[in-house]
Amino acid sequence: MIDKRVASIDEALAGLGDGMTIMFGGFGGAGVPINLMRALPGTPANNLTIISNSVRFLEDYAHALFVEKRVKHAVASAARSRGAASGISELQLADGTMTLDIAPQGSFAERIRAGGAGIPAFYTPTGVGTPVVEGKEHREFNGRMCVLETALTADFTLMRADKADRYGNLYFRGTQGNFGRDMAAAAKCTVVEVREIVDGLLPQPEIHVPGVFVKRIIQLPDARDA
Amino acid sequence: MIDKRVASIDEALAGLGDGMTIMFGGFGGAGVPINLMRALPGTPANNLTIISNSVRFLEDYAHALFVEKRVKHAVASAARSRGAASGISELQLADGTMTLDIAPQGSFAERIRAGGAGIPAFYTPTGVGTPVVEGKEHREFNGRMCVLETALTADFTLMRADKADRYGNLYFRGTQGNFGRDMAAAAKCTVVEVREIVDGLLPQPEIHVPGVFVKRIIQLPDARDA
Amino acid sequence: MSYKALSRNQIAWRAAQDLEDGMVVNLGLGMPVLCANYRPEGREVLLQSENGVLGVGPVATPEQEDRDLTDAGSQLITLIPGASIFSSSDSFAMIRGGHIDVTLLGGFEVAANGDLANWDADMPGKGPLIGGAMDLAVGAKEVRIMMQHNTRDGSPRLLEKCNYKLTAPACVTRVYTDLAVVDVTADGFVVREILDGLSREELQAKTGAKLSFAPDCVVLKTPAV
Amino acid sequence: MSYKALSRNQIAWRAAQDLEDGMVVNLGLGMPVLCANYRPEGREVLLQSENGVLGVGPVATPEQEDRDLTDAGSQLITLIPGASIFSSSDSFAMIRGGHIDVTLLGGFEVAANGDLANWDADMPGKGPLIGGAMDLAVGAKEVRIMMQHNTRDGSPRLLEKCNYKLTAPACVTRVYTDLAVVDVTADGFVVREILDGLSREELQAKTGAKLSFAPDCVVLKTPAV
Repeated sequence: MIDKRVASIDEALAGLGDGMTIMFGGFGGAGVPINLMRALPGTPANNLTIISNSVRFLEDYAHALFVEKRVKHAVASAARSRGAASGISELQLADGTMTLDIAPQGSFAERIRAGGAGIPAFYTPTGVGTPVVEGKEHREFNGRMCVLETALTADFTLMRADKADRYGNLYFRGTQGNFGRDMAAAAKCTVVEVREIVDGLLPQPEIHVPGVFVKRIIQLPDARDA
Repeated sequence: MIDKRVASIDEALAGLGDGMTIMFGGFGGAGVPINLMRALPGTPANNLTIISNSVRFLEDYAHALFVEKRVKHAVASAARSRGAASGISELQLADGTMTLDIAPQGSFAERIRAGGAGIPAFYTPTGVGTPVVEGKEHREFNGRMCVLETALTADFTLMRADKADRYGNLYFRGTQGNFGRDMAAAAKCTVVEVREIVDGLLPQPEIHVPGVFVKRIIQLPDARDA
Repeated sequence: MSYKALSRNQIAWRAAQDLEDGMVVNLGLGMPVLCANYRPEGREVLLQSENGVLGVGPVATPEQEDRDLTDAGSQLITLIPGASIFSSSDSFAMIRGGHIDVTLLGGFEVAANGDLANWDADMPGKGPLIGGAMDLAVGAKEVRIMMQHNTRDGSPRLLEKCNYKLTAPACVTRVYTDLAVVDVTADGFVVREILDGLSREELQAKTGAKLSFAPDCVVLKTPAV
Repeated sequence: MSYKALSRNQIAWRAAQDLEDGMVVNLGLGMPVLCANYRPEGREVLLQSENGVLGVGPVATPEQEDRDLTDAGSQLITLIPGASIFSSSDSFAMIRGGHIDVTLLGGFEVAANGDLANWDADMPGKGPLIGGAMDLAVGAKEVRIMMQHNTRDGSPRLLEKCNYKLTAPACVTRVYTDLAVVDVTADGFVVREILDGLSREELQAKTGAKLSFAPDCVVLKTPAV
């Protein structure tokens, strides 16, 4: 019997360790795995590469990871804190204890999709003529200059959805999905916190992510501030 | 007001002409635009490149196109007729009046997705070591040999869906979708025959293809043999 | 002569008047999202948001608020009838694939050849933020920029060449500022509309590249918004 | 000694016994789809179909038939509870991305290094048909082949080197034939199970490459199916 439900956050995050790469779903506050992020500093995870659209969300919810300099490298389309003062990850960027692969958001999303889809690399016109693709291979297609971008994969993906079933099938509310489907496919171990694990199995029209991409599901309440 | 409804097949196929590339949705009998295919020989379409998972469907429903040798090139993952005898497209392949780009089905699907997504080319491990990728550029990623595949785009896509609204939003039943979403995005003019054009607009959970990819919709009955 | 520069809302109103019936439009953060409030009546303009929405409706009222329904700027939004939701990779496939008619973006600088700089102003101690701007600048059929004509210290933002890091080269087709509506053409900047009370010489003095004036250059309307 | 070669259904039964609880499996056209009928009870095996289904159920009865619900072989199918439907590009992303545990495919020839030829037998006057086989052979974690041990004229299909055009190099891990179950290892073909009444010498004589026999090589069961 296929049963991907786990009962505790410890079980959900078991196996996280040294030198791993972790992807984080979420955009604009929707689909952010806040409960799992908060538990990260309590795991042995260290020397991490994080892949997250914005570094700020992780800094908000797993601040100690940055205080303890356990994040060595970030791939993101945004690495700016709110307000005028520097955030701790920005201080790490400044003092060189964390490096950053800053990516246009569309290339970021497509690199993750490619990672889950067995596409090792692709060409895109985005970023050409800007410093963010300096040093990357350029090539013209149909008269337009493009740049080679490579796939992103991870050891773990942490994300949030609304509902799941024991197969790991996922249902998203609203715009919760964002990077979730692609990140689920791009990681060896995808862990999803959900508002509700349903009895039985989700009906076909509600399945936004087939369970094959998901390893563990855990029912946890919405952890956003009221 | 956005209104993509057209009243006649003539209107639906207006603009089809010489030297054009046409994509055809459909797989296993689901999502095949039979009505539009049947009307093709009556249009000025000529010197065509067709992009269709299987050449046979078009041969079944637009036989005259092949009799009149109006198809010059095909991109497909299958170009074999039923039974032991040669089909007319197979005779064309043999006598050189039609050329064929035969593609693994996954590369075929991904090339179409790339076409609609602004990705001019990508690398894939599929087909390496076989004659179908001979002459294509090879390159190793992460220790695995891959081949460069280029995007497919078209002047027209013809496809079938179950329901549409005036925005061009589409709803698929069952496995009707197959190549449809990607082909809709990859063509300049996507024409969709549907069982029903709904009053009002489709509800968000039923929209499988956003209307932005669709130019014309026409309500036509299921044309499959009973 | 004296003149009164347009407010942010007035710039947004002006930019919104150019959104035609049936267009698919992506509005960037800042001034561009204000355009949603000024779409001319009777025109169906579909708003796209990079996180994965086509058919963004008005910002949610407190009663409508749903924290799982946001736009790319983290605003809580509503959906119009006929709206669809999809993944971010599908959203950028839509953008990069040329399916967006117009994107309205904020800008730091625009060059006379259409180069755009709008993502990195070299703020000390702050990390970079690209978001979807580079994809929009490359993928949308038209890239229109909304910005103040000058920086706070009076420096021009319309230039021969951008000083800041580029978002994309040669992509901008039109710029809406608080002083003028300026097209980017093969011959450089062409002023289409100029603020009432502002002379051509004054506008040129506030601009870092040569301006031409369209034969049918008119007075920029100052709506009561 | 005398022996009775397995029927197609018996080969399918044997292959199905190796499908473990929780596996995601793609069954190719022909003999492989028969495996769906012989999944051991109590095991949840999810069947994937290339056109875009995960959770293919039994072939539809006349009452269940829905012409808009097919598998990659154009059969009218049903869905099991928990099944999902997606586009073909997403389906091949699933396949190519390594998310399929096992694919069972038909074969023309398998070489001792795992090379597979199963798509083009050079039929005169017939066009080529690749379908999803190349993606499955490259993408699935395990590629298992079901075929007759010999051609109709008695030629071997297990060879040192394939004669037909390859589907993919070095991909096959196990072959089920009407005479044996043979693994492809770094040391070539290793027989795991051999038909009752068939001698090792006879099997070798019917095979076009050197066979080794596993220390625990057992008799191939002949189920009453």
